[in-house]
Amino acid sequence: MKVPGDMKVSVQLFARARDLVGTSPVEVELPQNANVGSLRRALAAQFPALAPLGPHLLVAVGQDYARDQQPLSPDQEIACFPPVSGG
Amino acid sequence: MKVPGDMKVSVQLFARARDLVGTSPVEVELPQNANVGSLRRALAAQFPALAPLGPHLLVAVGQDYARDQQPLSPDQEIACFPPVSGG
Amino acid sequence: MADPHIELTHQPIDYQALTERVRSPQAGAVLLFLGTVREFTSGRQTLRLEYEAYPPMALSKMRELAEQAAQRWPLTEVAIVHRLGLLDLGEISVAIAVSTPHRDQGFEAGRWLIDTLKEVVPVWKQENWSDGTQEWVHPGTSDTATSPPALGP
Amino acid sequence: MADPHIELTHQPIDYQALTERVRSPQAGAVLLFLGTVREFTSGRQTLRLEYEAYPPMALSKMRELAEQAAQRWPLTEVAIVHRLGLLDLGEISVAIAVSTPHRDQGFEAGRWLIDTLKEVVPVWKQENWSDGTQEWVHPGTSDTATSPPALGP
Repeated sequence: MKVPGDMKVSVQLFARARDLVGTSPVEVELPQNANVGSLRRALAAQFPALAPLGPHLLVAVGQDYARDQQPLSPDQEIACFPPVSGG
Repeated sequence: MKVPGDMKVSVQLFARARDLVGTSPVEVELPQNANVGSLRRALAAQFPALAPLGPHLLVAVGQDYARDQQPLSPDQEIACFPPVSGG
Repeated sequence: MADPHIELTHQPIDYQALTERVRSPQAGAVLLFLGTVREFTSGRQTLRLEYEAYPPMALSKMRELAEQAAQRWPLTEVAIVHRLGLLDLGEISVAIAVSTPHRDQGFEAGRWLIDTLKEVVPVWKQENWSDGTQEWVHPGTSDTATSPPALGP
Repeated sequence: MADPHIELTHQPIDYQALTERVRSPQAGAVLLFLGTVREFTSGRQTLRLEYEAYPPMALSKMRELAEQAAQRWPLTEVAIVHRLGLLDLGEISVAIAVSTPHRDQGFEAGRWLIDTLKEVVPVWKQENWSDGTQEWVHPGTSDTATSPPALGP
């Protein structure tokens, strides 16, 4: 059920997260006052293929790492990816 | 007094040790059965200019560091120099 | 410290140019670290590595690392470059160059920079194993092989 | 490990050639350390440094260090070059390059090599200070200024 005030965010996926989902970015519907934790739950529900990475996925908001408590707004740059392995 | 069996060794000097003495190599007369310790004493006696470096001078025999107890023979390559400062 | 040089590139890393950037008469030591593509890992043979980044965040984090290092150690200059795309064996994936007045500072800063880069900069590598499989390297996750070898019947 | 590359030279050190010597698909890390001529030491200004060696023993000790390092760490390759003669500010006096399977080994071996080189390799430097004095650097000895500035009456 679409509630007034719900928001849609675009989430960039990288590395194995993108490969499991098959595309990037993806759009995710979130309730009003959603935070990073809500985004995690919404991603898991909408893309069951992400299950193997579930607890390991990292979320970045505004190009910086974000904790689950951080609130989200639709205009932010959001990305979700597995643990990094550069170097 | 020259004793039969005395030996003469050539000692290469480096860095401030050579500058204090003014030349390199130098020849030093040593008693038979001399060791590195005898060489140190002979150098100090023959070249008082080395005094400022006296206790710090290092002796190398056969291109390796030598302790005072190491015996000397006239055919060895001998060098004497202050603490190193390369790098 | 002048502005740190921070770069992501798909071209081979010119580590000499990078080193020249950090050399300075104010420094007594230059430390250059290169990460290179190693053939064997725990007995498995790598053919190639492919590196992918989240570029704006990777650049931002690399710059943040350079600035944090400059707060912890008296860096004269610092430069960090990460390569992206397909890399052959022996190629350079990352180069970190720092100059410092004294060598202990350079060794400590260089070590901290590469260790921390590997923890926080959003870059990922995919193994291309000699058995034909590809596998994202995601530390802490379970077996991540994504393309098992096609075996005959 | 192949035969280590050990060299004393009066020419500028080509650290890129040195680094290429140690790069290898068997290595995941390359560590290059450069010692460079720093302008200021405890507030005193250097114009130039002059390096002198006892060449055969210096080469022998450098080789010994490379071999000892290869016993302590799994070095893939190692190369050590020391410059001799008069060096201007910013020039490279010593370059040490090591390649290793993993980076911690490279940092540890590189650090040990330069620390130990400075303790045991018979090379000496003479400061040419901006006040016109020259001074051999002989750690542990007392003030070693050899050419005090000529002062007017």
